[in-house]
Parts: sequence; C-alpha cells; structure tokens
Amino acid sequence: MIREVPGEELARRLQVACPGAVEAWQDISLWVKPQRILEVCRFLNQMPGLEFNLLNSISGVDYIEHFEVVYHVTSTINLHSAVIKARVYGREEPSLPSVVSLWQGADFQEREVWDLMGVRFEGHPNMKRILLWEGYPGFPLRKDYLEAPR
Amino acid sequence: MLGLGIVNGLIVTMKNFFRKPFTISYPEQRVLQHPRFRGEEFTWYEERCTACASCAKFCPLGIIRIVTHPSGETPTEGDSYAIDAFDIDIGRCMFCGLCVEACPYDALFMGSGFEEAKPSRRNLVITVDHLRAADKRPSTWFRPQLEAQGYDPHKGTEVTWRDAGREHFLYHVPQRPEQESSTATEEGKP
Amino acid sequence: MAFLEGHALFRNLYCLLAGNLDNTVACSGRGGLLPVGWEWLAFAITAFAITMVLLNVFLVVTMFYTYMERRLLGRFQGRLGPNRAGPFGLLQPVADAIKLLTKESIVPRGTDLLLHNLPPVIMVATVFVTLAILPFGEDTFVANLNVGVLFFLAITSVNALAIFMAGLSSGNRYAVFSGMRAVAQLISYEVPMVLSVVGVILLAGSLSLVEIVEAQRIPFFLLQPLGLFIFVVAISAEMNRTPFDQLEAESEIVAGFHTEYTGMKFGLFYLAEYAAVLTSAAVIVTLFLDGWNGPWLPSPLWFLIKVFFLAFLFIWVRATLPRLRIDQTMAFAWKFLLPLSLLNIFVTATLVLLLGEETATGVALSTGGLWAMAGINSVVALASVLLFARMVHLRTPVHPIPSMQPSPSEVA
Amino acid sequence: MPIRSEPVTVNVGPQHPSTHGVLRLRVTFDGEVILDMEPVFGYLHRGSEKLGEERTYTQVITLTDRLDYVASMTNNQAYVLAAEKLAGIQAPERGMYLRVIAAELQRVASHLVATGFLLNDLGAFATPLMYCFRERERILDLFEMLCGARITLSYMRVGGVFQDAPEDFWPALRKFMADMPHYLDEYEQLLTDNEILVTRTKGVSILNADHALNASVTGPVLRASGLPWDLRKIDPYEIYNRVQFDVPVGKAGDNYDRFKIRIDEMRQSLRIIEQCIDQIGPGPVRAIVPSLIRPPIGDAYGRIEGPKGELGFYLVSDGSIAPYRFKIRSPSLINLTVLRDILIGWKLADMIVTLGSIDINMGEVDR
Repeated sequence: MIREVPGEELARRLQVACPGAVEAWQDISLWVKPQRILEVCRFLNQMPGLEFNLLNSISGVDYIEHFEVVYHVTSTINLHSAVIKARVYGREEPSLPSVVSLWQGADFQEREVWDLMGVRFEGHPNMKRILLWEGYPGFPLRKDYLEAPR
Repeated sequence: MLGLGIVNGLIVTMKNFFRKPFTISYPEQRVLQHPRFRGEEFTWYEERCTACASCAKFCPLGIIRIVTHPSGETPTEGDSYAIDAFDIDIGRCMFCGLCVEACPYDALFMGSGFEEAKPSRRNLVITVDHLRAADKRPSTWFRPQLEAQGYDPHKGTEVTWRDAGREHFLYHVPQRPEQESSTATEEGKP
Repeated sequence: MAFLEGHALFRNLYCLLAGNLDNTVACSGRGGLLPVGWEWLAFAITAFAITMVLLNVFLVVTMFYTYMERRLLGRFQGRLGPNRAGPFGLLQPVADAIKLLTKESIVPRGTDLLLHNLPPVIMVATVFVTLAILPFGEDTFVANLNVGVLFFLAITSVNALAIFMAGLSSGNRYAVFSGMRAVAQLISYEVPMVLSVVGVILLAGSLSLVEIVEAQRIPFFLLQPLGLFIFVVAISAEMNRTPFDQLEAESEIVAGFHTEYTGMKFGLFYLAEYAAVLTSAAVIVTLFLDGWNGPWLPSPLWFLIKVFFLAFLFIWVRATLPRLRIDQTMAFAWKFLLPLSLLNIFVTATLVLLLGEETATGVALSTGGLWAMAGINSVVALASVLLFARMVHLRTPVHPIPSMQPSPSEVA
Repeated sequence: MPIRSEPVTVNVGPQHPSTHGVLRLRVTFDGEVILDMEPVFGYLHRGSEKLGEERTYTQVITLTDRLDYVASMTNNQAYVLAAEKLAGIQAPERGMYLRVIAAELQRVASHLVATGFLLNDLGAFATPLMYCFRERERILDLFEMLCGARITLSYMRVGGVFQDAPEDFWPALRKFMADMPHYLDEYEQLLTDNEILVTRTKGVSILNADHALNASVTGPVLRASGLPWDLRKIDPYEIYNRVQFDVPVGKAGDNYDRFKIRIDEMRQSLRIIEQCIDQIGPGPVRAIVPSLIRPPIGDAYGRIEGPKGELGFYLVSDGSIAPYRFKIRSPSLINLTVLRDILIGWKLADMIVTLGSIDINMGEVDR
C-alpha cells in the first residue's frame, strides 16, 4: 500500500530544510512557492526517509486568477506519495523553475504543460511545444481559450 | 545458438498451416454478433417516446436533434408531445450507447445491424421517417428485459413496442437479487 | 510428349525447318520445310519461337508462383490468402498485373531518367537470361553452356549493380540505405555461394549444368550437405528472402530500393523478385537435387515438382523467421558461411583424392566410394555447423558513437 | 586517407510502416548508426483534455476509450477510479470483480498486440502478428458479449460497470481461459528461443532501473529493467489484494526482456482472471449514482497499472457536472522520454525494435 503523505508532515520537514518555501497545506496537498520548487523537489528527492524518486505526473491547472502546477511524486523505496502544488500568478509569462535536472521524466511533461497551458519552465533544456507546432497561437487548455483560431 | 529455436518455430508454423483459418470471407460468411452488439440503425418506438430529449442531452457529441410540438389538447393526461424531427447523425455517432442508457421510457434501443454504408454523408443522418420505417430489431444492450427473453436480433423476429418490455427501475440498484423475480418480462409491460 | 521427352527443343524445331543438310546440328529426319540456303532463317525462327515459348511459360509459372506464395503465406498465418479474383483467387496475379500496368508511373523530381528506368529492366533480364542454361528436363534446354555454373554466378551478381542504381537514383534516403545494404550484402554472399559450388564441380568434373546433372549417380545433396546448406542460405540472401531481406526490410526502410518506383516499374521488380525464387530453386535442383531425374514421371514434371518443393520451403521459412540486422547478416556471411565453405572444399577435395580412382579422363569415384563420401560429408557437415554455431556470435557490442565533427585533417 | 562521411538526417515517420501510428522520429544517422534522435509528436492530437472539460463525468468515459485504443478497458478503469476517488463513491464488489476481469483481459489483448507488432518490426512477415491477433479476436468477442463493442468499449461507469455480464459470457470466458495457455506455449515455442530473435534483441538498447525510474518510465518497460514496481501489487486498487499473482521482472532491461516480460505478464493476468472467476459472487454491479455526478470541490489523482505503464487521471472538480480539469498521465508519452538515451549508438533496425518493445500507442501519446 502506498501511503499518501499528509501535506502537514512534509511542511514540517520543509520548515527546517527550506524555510519559507511552504505556502500552505491541506490534506495530502502541499503548496510551495513556485520560485523554490526546484529546491523543495531536490529536498524531497534526496532526503533520506522521503526519497521521492518517481515523478508520476506534472499537471497544470488554470484557476483563472492563477495557474497551479501539480507534481505527483512517489517513492519506490519508502512506498509513499505526495502532491506538491505551486501557484503561479500572471497570465502573460508565468514561469517557474524546471525540475528536469532532478527527474528526467519531467522532460516531456513540462513541455506539455508549456504547450497546452502556457506555463514556462525556466532551465528546461528544450522548452519547445510538444503536441502543437511552433507558432501555434494561444494555449488551448487555458480557460480563456474558447475557439481555435482559423 | 544451435538453430533449434528456428526449427521449433518452423514446426509451429507448419502446425498452423493445417489449422482452419480464423479469418472468414466476409460477404459470404458472416460473424454472428452477440445480441448485445451495439449496432447502427437505432430502433425507436414512437409509442413509447415522450420526446423528453434525454437522449439528446446525454449524447457526448450532441448529434441527436429533437423538435417537438404539443400534440393533443390534454398533455397532462398522458398525451405526449408530437415529434417533428428526430435526427441522429450516425456519421458522427460513436455508438457509445449513452442515449439508450439515458432513455427513461425504454423507447430508444441500439440497433443490431452494421451495414449502413451510404453514398453521401448527408444520407447518414437517420431521420424520424427512417426511424419509423426501420426494422425493429433492437440490440439487447442495456435492456435486461430483452436479454431475459433470450431475444437475439439476428435470429428472432422483429419486436413490437409491446414485446420490448420495460427495464425495471430496480434493475441496477443494489437489491437486485431479491428483485430478480419482479423484473420478469410480463411485469415490464406498460 | 515426344516433343519434350528425349529431344532438345531447339534441335527439333530446327530440324523441322531446315532439314539435316546443315552439319552444325545433327537431325534424324530428312528434308526440312525451308529450302537449302535459308538455314539462317530457320535458326532465327527457332530461336525466336523457343525464347517466346520459354519466356511465356516461365511467366505463367511465375504468376502462379506469386499466387501460391501469397496463398500459402496466408495459410501459414491462419488466413485465407487472396481468394476473390477468379476461382480460388487464381486470377489474382492477372488482376495485379492489370492494376500495375494501369497505374501512373511517377518519377521523382531531379533523377537521372536512365539510371531510374534501367534497374527494373536489368533485374528482370538477369533472371530471364538464367533460363537459357537451365536444363528443364532430359535433353530439354536452350543452351548447354560448358561454363553454365559460372554463367549463372556471373549473371546473378549483376543484381547488386541494378539495386544500387535504383537506390541511388531514387533520391530517397531509404532507397540509399537499401542501395548501400545491397552492395554490402549481395557481394558478401557471393563469396560463400561461389565457394560452395566448388564442391559440386569437384565431384562432377564439369561446369556445364547438364553434365552436372548427368554426373549425379547419387544426388549431390547427400554428397554435399554442407555445400547445399551454404548455397541455399547464400542464394536466399542473394534474392532477398527472409531472414536476409535487408534490402526491402519493410519495417525499417519502408520498401528499400523500390520505394520510389510505381506502376509497371515496380511490377518488374516484383516479377524479378518472384522469378528469382524460381530460377534459384531451379539451380539448386540442378546442382544438388539430381535435376530432372526421377522415376515414373516425365522428366520436366519432376523438375517442376522439385522446384516447387523448394519454393514451398522458401515460403515456409519466410513465414516463420524474423530478420537479421544488416551487420549480423554480414557477420554471418564472413564469419560463418565463408569458413564453412572453405572447409567444405577442403574436405571434398581430400575425399576425392583419397577415395577416387584414376581413370582415363581424370579422377572418378566408384559408387561405393560415393556412399562412403556421403557418410563422411554428412558427419562433417553436422559437426562443423554445430561447432561454428557455438563459436560464432553475431551479437555485436554497442557501436562507438563517432564524432559529428570532421577531424581537422579532413577539413584541411 | 579515411573515407569522408557525412551524417544524414532522416524523418522516420509520420508515415512509416512501423512507427505504430503517426510518430515522427527525426533521426541523424552516420551510415546506419544513430547519432541523434528526437521524437516529434502531435499528429494525432485531438485535445481530449479540453474536450473532457466540457463533458459530464459519464460522457468523459467515451473519451477515455479513444486514448489507448488497444486498451480501452484499462483506460475506462483508470478514469472511473479517479472519478470515484473524487466523488467518494464505492463500487459494489461484483462490479469491481467484473472490472478486474475485463481489465486483465484487456491487458492480455494489449500485450498480444505489443508482442505481435514487435515481431513484425523484427521482420517476421506478420506471422506472429496474425497469431496474436487470432487470440485477441477472441478477447474482443468476449468484450462484445460484455458491452456490445469490440474496441471503443465504454464498459465501466462511475460506481461500477454499466451492466452485468450476460449468461453466455462465463462459459465463453472459461473456454478462452482453457485455450489461452496453449496458445501462449505456442508463442514461446515460436519466439522465445528463436536464435534470430535472441540475436536481434539480447543486449540491445539496455535501460537500467535507476535511469528508468528517473525518467518516470513505468509498466513493463520498468519491470524489464529489474524493478518489481507494479501498482496492482504495491498499491492494490479494486480487489487486487484478494488475488495471488507474481510480478515478473527482467534482468538486463534490454529489448529481449521487454519482449519476454509481456508474455510472462499474460500468464499472470490469466491467473488473476481465474481467481476472479472463482471468487466472484452475486450482487449488484453498479452503485446508486445519480446520472449527473457532482463531486465535491477538490482534486484527485487516480492511477492504475495499465498495460503500458502507470495510467493516471488527475481530475479537478469545481462542483459542477463536468470536470474542471481532466488531465491524462499517459504512460506511452512518458515512456518515450528514455527513447533517445537508449537508442544512440545503435542501428536503424534496432531503433524500430526498441520503439516496438517500449510499446507505445499514438492515441495515448498525442491524446
């Protein structure tokens, strides 16, 4: 059975390692500051006892006033999983650091979030569109994207 | 690395050489579909239909178009709406059967055929006249009352709206085993 | 039947036309249809007639073979195979031919037209030229060439050139891949193929295919099991059959050298491919399977039966085996087949020396000696193949990644 | 003087016989050796995630059918589990058993397709493919009995399955279960010891477990690398904790292991189905669920062990009848992350085989 680590527990540990990085927590979710996501993820990935070595998925959600990038991570060693979320504000050029240097599996997923949601990941080696072609106008999964341009 | 694996493989193919082929020559031979097969050609019983348009609402693609007008003087006494148009665009239909599942009066059934090729896309729209005139050979998909009769659209005769029965409301709720006797076909008739 | 049985095709027709006045051909009859002095016309008519008959019969047989291959492949795979055109789908090759003939011939832009159009013709021509030397039955052949084996080996090697031309002229990168593979593979497999025939020549004492068949008191596949194995493998590589179908490896390089060929040009490639199976099978029958000889039935029929039996084996193998990688294919030729064929020559030559008896014409073997040789050769073949299979590893280590940049010396 | 050679760039696909759909690989070759490779996606992008935001929770099921169209059943299952997690619905027991039976049948079918096409990529002229499809047809027949369709199944509903299996399903399933092991033996006889196959696949494109895990590779590809990471075992959903089965693992993580592990997994799936047939009891197959589900505001990530890897659905609810965000974690796409790393230095022919051994489905890659 994979235990879902409560956000509170993670927040307590992060308080020591990366002070000020945590914004909030609720149930199994943990909100961190987007600029410090790489730092938090490195801690989660490398800290003994946590060792989240499998990045399940990166999702982007458009909450209109902000974007939320959701990281589902699992540890195959300690058999627990966590949900890390980062709120990114601004609709023009929202961006946050990339975690490709930690998990290679973030490569295509971050590109997908950029492609469909328009959230840029700084430090990604190949930040190109993945499903749509370069120069496609708009980001289809945003809520204000209503109709495909002709 | 002695070539024995290759010889083994040759034996297997030779064994299959003498087996009966599993493909069939389509127009002459046909695979008989299961009665539950979700085919084209929807079966629709006008007598049952109240034109509530549940099917149109549940269709994921929105390809069912229903236009009605109040038919009789006393709609409150069970007189249904009259149907002006009941178009199903099977050119876009994906035969998920959600419309059949949504129908509260068991008026709409999936069909059982699959040879509905038409020369033009426009002809792929099933109109209300087509639905009225079509063979009433419904699929038993999501219609346990038909399954209980042992009905097979590929063998049996056409089914009138009286014989098609009504799916008992309690069919899908947890007390099904106790209610099984009450879902008999006689009871389902209106 | 008398036409085919016991008489050479060419001689019979020629004698009918020209009579026995010419000394070049020995005729049994007396006068011919044509007056004296018109022997050249008789020769021309005969040659033309024979060629037409042979080509057409062969084309029909090839068409039947394409049908048979597709049908049998279907059966091997649990399918039915083509069964729509005509009874049992027998007219399928005709339908295919009509389809291919009526299709548009598309030529890629910027290609050399000559280079583009020549390869299909060469491919078909090489296969048909092979027919000239094949003895189809007792005394039934077009030409009894005294260097028949060499002629066959020389003609088949022209294929590599044709395929390379096709690959390069298509302007398609898959075709270029195929062309490069063709050069590598076809030339590599020529070596073991030639060497494996040497054993047969040693035993028969002749290069003429007719004389090789006549020399087979015991069928050579008993005397030369190793040679037969190598020859079959090498020739299936020569005609691009699985597991050596690198040149048109569908899953890798789409259609290989004929990716850009359409219509009848593709049809000619297709025809050459299937005709090559038949001629190759015929050569194997001639060299190793006792040619046209056989009890009860007329000799051409025996020949046909043996050819189609071999063709069936080819189809069977095609239906079963996956494909080797190109470097493994090459390694198989050089590391496995070449040493084996050299061993075969060595063993055969030694045995001919040891068991043979001096006769007026040279060294010959008695029937007892032949049987002894068959036994020894079978043991040698089995042992050496197993030994080599143990020793040779086709798996290659991961290729070192070459640098993308040219070295400074090259730039300079 | 060394021969001067130039690298050549080839677009393998989107129209190529063995890119399993419309995948395009931009490959740089030196001769036949791969120097660089970049997959290009999007030729089958249909915007499923956007479409899902405009459909009710039940209607979305029809979208999931079309993600990995050779494994619709497991797609349905993953989505339905995510939606149940979101809405707090518990499916009745018989419904869960039926789901597991259907999902395991689908896993067998998907692995059959994977094996068949892998052998087709290896150049076996469609023979193993036809044999695999013969058995797959029988599974599709079973699906037709269950839900009236063969490919786009839409069998599962939030809160169970839409309808109980018909009477004639069980004898047919038993007959299939009796026949299938023999067919698997036949595949093994035809394939696993074949020298050509072994030569082509052993030691080729090795992926070690750490690399695989770091690149989020899941499913048979990860297990072939030696890590027994199977969500059915590690995080048992539905009734997987009530059945006994082994998790086959490979040793080297090469193409051969990825091929072999699928055959072993088919045997394990048959074992699971057999136990399910024994354990399944009478009862309802569908919980009482309103036709228009309105889950509470929140999010849920439901995942299953799909035939191709961890298939997850991340659903966000805003309390309405349609998901606010419908995100698909597609294993096919994410497994391709390692493709470049395990291909460089190998040959053109290996590229095709490695792609086949990873077993992608373009419907799921591009969504």
